[in-house]
Amino acid sequence: MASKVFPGEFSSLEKISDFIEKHAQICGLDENATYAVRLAVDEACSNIIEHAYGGEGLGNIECTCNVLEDGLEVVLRDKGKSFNPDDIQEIEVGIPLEKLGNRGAGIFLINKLMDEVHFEFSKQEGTTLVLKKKK
Amino acid sequence: MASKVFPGEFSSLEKISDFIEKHAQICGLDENATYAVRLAVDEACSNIIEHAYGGEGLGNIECTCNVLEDGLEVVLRDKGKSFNPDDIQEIEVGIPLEKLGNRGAGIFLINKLMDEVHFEFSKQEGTTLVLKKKK
Amino acid sequence: MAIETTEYKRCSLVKMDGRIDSNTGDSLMDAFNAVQENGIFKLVFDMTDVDFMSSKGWWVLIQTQKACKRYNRGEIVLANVPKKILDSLDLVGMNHYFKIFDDVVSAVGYF
Amino acid sequence: MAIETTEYKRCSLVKMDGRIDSNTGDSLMDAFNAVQENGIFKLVFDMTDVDFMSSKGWWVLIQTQKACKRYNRGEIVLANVPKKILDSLDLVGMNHYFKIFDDVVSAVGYF
Ligand SMILES: Nc1ncnc2c1ncn2[C@@H]1O[C@H](COP(=O)(O)OP(=O)(O)O)[C@@H](O)[C@H]1O
Ligand SMILES: Nc1ncnc2c1ncn2[C@@H]1O[C@H](COP(=O)(O)OP(=O)(O)O)[C@@H](O)[C@H]1O
Repeated sequence: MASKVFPGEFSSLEKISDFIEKHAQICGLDENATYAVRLAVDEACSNIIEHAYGGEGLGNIECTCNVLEDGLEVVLRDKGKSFNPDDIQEIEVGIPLEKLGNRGAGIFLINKLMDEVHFEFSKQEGTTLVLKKKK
Repeated sequence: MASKVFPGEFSSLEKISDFIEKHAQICGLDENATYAVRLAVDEACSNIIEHAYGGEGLGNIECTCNVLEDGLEVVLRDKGKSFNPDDIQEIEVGIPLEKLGNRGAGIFLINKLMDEVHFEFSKQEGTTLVLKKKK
Repeated sequence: MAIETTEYKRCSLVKMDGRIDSNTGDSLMDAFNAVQENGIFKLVFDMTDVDFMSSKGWWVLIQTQKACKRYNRGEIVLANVPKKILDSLDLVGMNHYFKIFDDVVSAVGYF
Repeated sequence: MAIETTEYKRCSLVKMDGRIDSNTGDSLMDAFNAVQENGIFKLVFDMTDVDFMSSKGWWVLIQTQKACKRYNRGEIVLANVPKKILDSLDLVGMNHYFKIFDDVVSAVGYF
């Protein structure tokens, strides 16, 4: 288990990515799986900064990597506001370009990339996101 | 001293080039000087096939490399017809494209590339071209 | 991170290296906007040296594609998209919105 | 020796490797002629992998340049000319007859 706290700023994203990459390799994830976890975590952390905290420099992100027998578990914790993951609309694929919005797909992508995605919200402890990727 | 006889065919040009390259390196010529000798010898051998013999497969080219203290000497011998090197017109540079011919410049180039260029013609022994390149 | 723009006769080439994420995506958007402000809407994005791209990056590309295609005035095409990035574009169907070329020469030669 | 031709929207790219000499020059001429027979007179010659070129090669290029420039219909440009070959072109002033680009992308982007 390794845990690290990063300031909730976009410039932390690269450092978080490197932290994840290192532990994905320790877990024996291959290149594709490693990239998938980096991408999912990047999306999740961008959301924390943008949506949970509502901006940069307003709180921290705690990132924990747990080595599992069959892969890697990443736990992200923040003290920002909660949301209802079930409210998130799936992104529509194959629609004409003009009809596409200008953002979204982060949550959709996280779900596609990871084998398990689990949100927990607590008034006291904030939000916990557990992500699991199998080898 | 190394000497080799090549059939007077265009497919010999690459082999002659390799032979020259090898000996230029033995003499300690640098990359540029080595390329210069290869190019000059290529021009000279093309001329022997085309002009001295008047076609492919009509005679041999004997190629000799002499290691000099200050560089490389290449001697090319053929049994084809002679010509007057002084009759060769310099190529005109800087003229408009339309006025350019469709060939020439071989002899001109040989003179530019080599430090010494010396033709000898003999009824009995044919043509000898001595080319010298300093280090 | 470095972003480089080269203007050719029929199109402009934008090349970025490193990561495209929420931290760097706006700089890329600025680079595309600058090209468009010069009246150029035929763009090649050279992704040879991009090693990470989050959804922030796609949206920059989608917005640019919308602006380029408006009034039929142009298009942005992608060149040399690294395999891992291509896979993630495929995953969400983003690849449908871009012509993708194996090399920069073909992409520039397309315009 | 291999000669490869790729057709782009505004020009065709011809790439040859190895030696251009009296032995191989005619094959290159044939390749240029084939492109021109298709009505294409905007040509890029990619010399990245050419490691030797005798005067036979220049004359092939000069003849092709003459044909391409006729009626103002086009031009052949050179890309990625190896230093040693460029030096020998300079020596006889042959470099004056061609636009020379440092890379293939710029050459294709020129048309
Ligand atoms: N960590 C989070 N905290 C609060 N709200 C979130 C969080 N993650 C996502 N959301 C909400 O879900 C929506 C969709 O998220 P996402 O699919 O990542 O797209 P985007 O972030 O580009 O809008 C966001 O617009 C936001 O309202
Ligand atoms: N080895 C040779 N034997 C006979 N004639 C030669 C020889 N080399 C050159 N010549 C003559 O000199 C002319 C000029 O030669 P060169 O400058 O190499 O141009 P090119 O061979 O392209 O005509 C040739 O056309 C030919 O008439």
